[in-house]
Amino acid sequence: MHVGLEHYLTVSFLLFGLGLLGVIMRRNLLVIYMSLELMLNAANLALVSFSRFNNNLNGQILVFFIITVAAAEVAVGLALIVALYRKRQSAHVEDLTSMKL
Amino acid sequence: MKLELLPWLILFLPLLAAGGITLFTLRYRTVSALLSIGAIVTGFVLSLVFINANGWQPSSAESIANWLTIGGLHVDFGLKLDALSLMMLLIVTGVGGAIHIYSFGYMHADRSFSRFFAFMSLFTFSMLGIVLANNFIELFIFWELVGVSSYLLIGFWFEKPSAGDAAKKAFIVNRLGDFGFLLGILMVWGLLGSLNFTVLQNKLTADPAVLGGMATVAALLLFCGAVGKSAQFPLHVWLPDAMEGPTPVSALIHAATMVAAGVYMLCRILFLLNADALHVIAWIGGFTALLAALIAVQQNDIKRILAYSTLSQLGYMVMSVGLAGPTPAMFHLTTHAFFKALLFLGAGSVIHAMHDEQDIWKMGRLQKKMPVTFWTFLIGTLALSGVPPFSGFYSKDSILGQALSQGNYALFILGAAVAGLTAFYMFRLFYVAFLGKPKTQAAEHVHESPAVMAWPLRVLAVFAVIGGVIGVSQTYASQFSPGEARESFGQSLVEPLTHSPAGVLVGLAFIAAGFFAARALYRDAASDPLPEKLGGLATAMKHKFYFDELYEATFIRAHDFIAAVMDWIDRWLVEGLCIGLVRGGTDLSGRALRLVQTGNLQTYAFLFVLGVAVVMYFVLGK
Amino acid sequence: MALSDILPDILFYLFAALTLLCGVLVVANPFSRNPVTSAMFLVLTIISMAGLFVLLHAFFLAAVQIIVYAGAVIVLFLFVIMLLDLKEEQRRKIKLFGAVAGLVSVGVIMIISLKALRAARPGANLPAPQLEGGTNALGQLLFTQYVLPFEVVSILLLVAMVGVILLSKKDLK
Amino acid sequence: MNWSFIIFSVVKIAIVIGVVQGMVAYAVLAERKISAWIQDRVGPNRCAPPFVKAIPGLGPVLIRLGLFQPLADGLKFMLKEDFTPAGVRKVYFWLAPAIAVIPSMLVIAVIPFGSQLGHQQMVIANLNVGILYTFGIVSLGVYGIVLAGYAANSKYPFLGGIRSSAQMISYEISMGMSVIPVFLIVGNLNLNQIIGWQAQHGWLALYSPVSFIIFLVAAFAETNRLPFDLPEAETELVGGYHTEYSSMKFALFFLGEYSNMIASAGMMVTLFFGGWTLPFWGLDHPATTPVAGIAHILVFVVKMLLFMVLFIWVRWMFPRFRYDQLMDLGWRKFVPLALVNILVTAVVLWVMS
Repeated sequence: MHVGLEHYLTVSFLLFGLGLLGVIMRRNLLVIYMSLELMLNAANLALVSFSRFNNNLNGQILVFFIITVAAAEVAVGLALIVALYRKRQSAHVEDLTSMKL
Repeated sequence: MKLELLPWLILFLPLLAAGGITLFTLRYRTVSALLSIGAIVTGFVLSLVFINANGWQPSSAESIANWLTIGGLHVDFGLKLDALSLMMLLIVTGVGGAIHIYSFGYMHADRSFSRFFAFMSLFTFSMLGIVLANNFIELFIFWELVGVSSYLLIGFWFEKPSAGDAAKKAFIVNRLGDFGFLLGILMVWGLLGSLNFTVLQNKLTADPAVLGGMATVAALLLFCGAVGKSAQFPLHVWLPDAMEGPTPVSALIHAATMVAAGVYMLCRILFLLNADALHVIAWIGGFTALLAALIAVQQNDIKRILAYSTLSQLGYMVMSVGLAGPTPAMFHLTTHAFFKALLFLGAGSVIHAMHDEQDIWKMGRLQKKMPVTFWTFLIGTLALSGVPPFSGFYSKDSILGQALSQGNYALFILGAAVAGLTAFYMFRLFYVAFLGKPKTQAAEHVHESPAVMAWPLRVLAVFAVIGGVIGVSQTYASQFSPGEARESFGQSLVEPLTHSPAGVLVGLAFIAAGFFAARALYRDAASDPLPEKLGGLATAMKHKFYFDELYEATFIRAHDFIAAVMDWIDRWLVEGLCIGLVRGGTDLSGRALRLVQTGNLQTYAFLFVLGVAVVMYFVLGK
Repeated sequence: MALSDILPDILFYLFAALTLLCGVLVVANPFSRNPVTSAMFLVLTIISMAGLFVLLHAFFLAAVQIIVYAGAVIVLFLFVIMLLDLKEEQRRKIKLFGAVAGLVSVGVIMIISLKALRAARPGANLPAPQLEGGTNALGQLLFTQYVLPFEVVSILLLVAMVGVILLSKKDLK
Repeated sequence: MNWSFIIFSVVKIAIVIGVVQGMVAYAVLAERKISAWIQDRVGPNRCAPPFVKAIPGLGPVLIRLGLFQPLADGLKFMLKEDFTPAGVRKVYFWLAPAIAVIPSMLVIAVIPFGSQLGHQQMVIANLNVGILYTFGIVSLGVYGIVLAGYAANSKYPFLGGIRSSAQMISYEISMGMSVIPVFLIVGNLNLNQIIGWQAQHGWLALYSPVSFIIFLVAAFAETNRLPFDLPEAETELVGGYHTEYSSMKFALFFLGEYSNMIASAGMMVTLFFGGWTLPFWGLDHPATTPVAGIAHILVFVVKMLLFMVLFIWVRWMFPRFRYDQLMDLGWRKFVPLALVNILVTAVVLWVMS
């Protein structure tokens, strides 16, 4: 059987699941961030494969925008983490519970 | 030129002044005072300009702006402009203006000078609102505003416990009357479907029986408001206590304007009052007049004597309204405003000179030291006593004439007797305080008050003399009984004699009796000889017939008991059972839900994902 | 000639396996908790994803993927990791609750989506793909139909830049 | 796509890597010789394997030229003790040199080093997005340095690594933007097409000199060569990110640096100086005979060697920049300049079309 849309989508889903697992399981903020990137990439892969198999470039345009926004998001997020680290001396989710009552 | 904007300007200028003083100029005493005085004097001038341009019955009688509409209830914010309101406008701004100017001198040493003028302006605004209101809702709102500002002014020296108590008493007693008033308003609205005076009047003119059986009840409920505001029996107790406020306040609120609101309101809604109601009103007025006059005889505080005389005169006015005579009532109201303001300001001048001494038995022989005060106070006394040709003579006589013409001889005799008592207590006051020997050191070293206080006295004195013959009565008559021929000056000078000579003669006889009795008893008295002669009656008079004590023992006790029961119900049944259960439930569930908020990002992510999974299951997975 | 037929499939399985393996090593590396390791495996994931993009004929995106993600984003990650010196953190263990919660949620989501995929059978009746995501085609689309989003994204980048500079200053003035 | 394609590709890759390695070795020699010449010294002149001296006439000349020095250097690197300091992060310490070398090798894959020989295109991968591939690979080069700095677990290498990677990322931007006018003019990203366009219209360095200058300077920065060798400023950071390395691992960094030089020289030749073409002797169109094919390869190599000499010459002629000056130049001078260049080029093209 030839490789088709389903195969790519399966890979995308699995990658998404891995990212999700990292977000929920890992406790280092930076690793959580990387896991988020994984999830974004999984979405990118799904979009590109849709684009390819539907003969429509709009999906790729969307991926282009996602990559751009992801870059901006990472820059801001990392700056926040650094600022947070300066204040708390920790980059660990379980130390960031000051919103708790 | 119609100058339609002028009434609005007159109404809102004092509010602007009050707001401006409160917001910006509290620190600048003189500026504040000038703002306030400027607002009211400008209002007076503008009123004159408006009347000059449009006459007493402006063609555009009402100017209206829609205020709010709730279902079938349309409330306008409108101004009613006719002879009644325009004349009141002049009185409020004119007499009020004189009092404002006088206050500039009287209050000069006070720490809260600016605050005083802010309150005065607010009060003026409220009073003008009552005068100009063209519907019940508007009237009621300004009515309450008057209550609030009178509370503020009576309690102006709030650091004195007695002033605070007096303010609260005035406010609460007024609330009792207002409760009835509001019920009356609602009843009128429920029965007639409108609150606009003009509309109501047209409806009643078209069909006098439209109110049906409720007419008397509605009228009496509305009268309740007047009872409270104009301090009629049985709600008269607040007015004498309200003398705790500064003297200009007494002059402004309790002589010239606020208490007049009740009478004014009765005249405004005269068309709603039927014969039964009028009967009740007349007798309550007459009884109040007699009661207050009796109490005044045995008071020693100069301001309290004047306060009870005010009560008595208000009783007169209400009685006149009850005798279907709005014109005499308003006439007396106007002249009374002149001479009572004059008397209060004179009293204030004396008190000021005596360094806040108010007991008349500590004064004496003031005519040399304070000539302006002496002579103007004398004029005020003569006018109040109804000595011809002073203004009080004409107005009081027109009321007695009204009683005669209605054939109500009982009330006529009562009125005449009260007139005699009035002359008695006023000359008692005059003899003791101004003549005779100085009774204390302080009385020997008094000085005349400054010009800023003396000039309002002079101006008011002039009006107290000529107030009866300058056409005030005719102006009111043009409103209430149109078609009567206008009289010339000469005619109006001798009008009482031509109109009801019997009344004049009887009235003058009583007044003369009162005067001579006072002269005989108090000419050189060092202490009051009356208690020995009257015994128990005098003690009762001195204690105001024990009304306060009576209320204390009955109403306040009963109120305390009801309050205690309600408190128990509120605390244990409402609060404890109903609210407690709800609150406890909320609290408990809140505490339970709080456990969900762990503050841990990943718990949230986990729950979030589970939620997404549920949604996805319903969208995709089925 | 058989080679050119099956080569794309072989490459797909290769890259897919590499992507997933490296993805696993990013989030759950059994040998190391070190974030630098995660970052390096993320680079590998990205690169193999770029390979998948090439297989999908999205050449431009493959290049952009490498330039932006591998060349900039993850270098930034490395910088931050190194600057923060996370020695202490890397020793902390994963909590049991975290592991269970993660596995449960991922399992649920995966089951549902794979089931949905199975049910939908996409691509069964799609036409044969002919599209190439070259620079020309993407550029045409980007500067005509999507020119407004493009400009908006550029403004977003500018805003992000300003925000990051402000955030990373030691003391704001 | 068939088996012959794969076989030929493997052969091409092997040859190119071999040639590049050799060029690296002799680039080092050239560097030493040229520096000696500039400093009025002799340079390596006595390295002699056994029996070479015995070759009559030619032998002493070869020895004086130092042609065997690279061999000796290589031997030395391999035989030296491979010292691993205590406290390094072992995995990355081993990985970093390899990662440093690989990208520079990969870049060469898309550079057309000749027209064709027989039916074989003289390029390993003829990609439509060739230049994007190049930038992607170049951007990976930074990992070797970052990891080297991190792995050493020591202050100086760490600071050197951070500095170097920041520098490389910064200059990547101006480098990438500097070549955009070239694509605007040519209208294609394929490097072969670019060369073809230049064969017809003339070298792009003449059309877009600003692009060339920016690219040249950025290439110096990308390869961490003087005057931009801040990461290894001896006075401040001792040896930069490779302070703790020795023996073959150090040699790999060295290899990476010179491979990078070769790759950038190749890119510059391809983008701005017509690649394997020459405007004379009919060398401006793809070869039809093996002789012409070999001539094209030679033309390319000669052009590249000229750039190598330029690299070396600049190294010994210019002083080092200060770090803030370096960043200032990159961000505040070159980036705006490149932007203006793009704009001007676009406007000119628009007016002319």
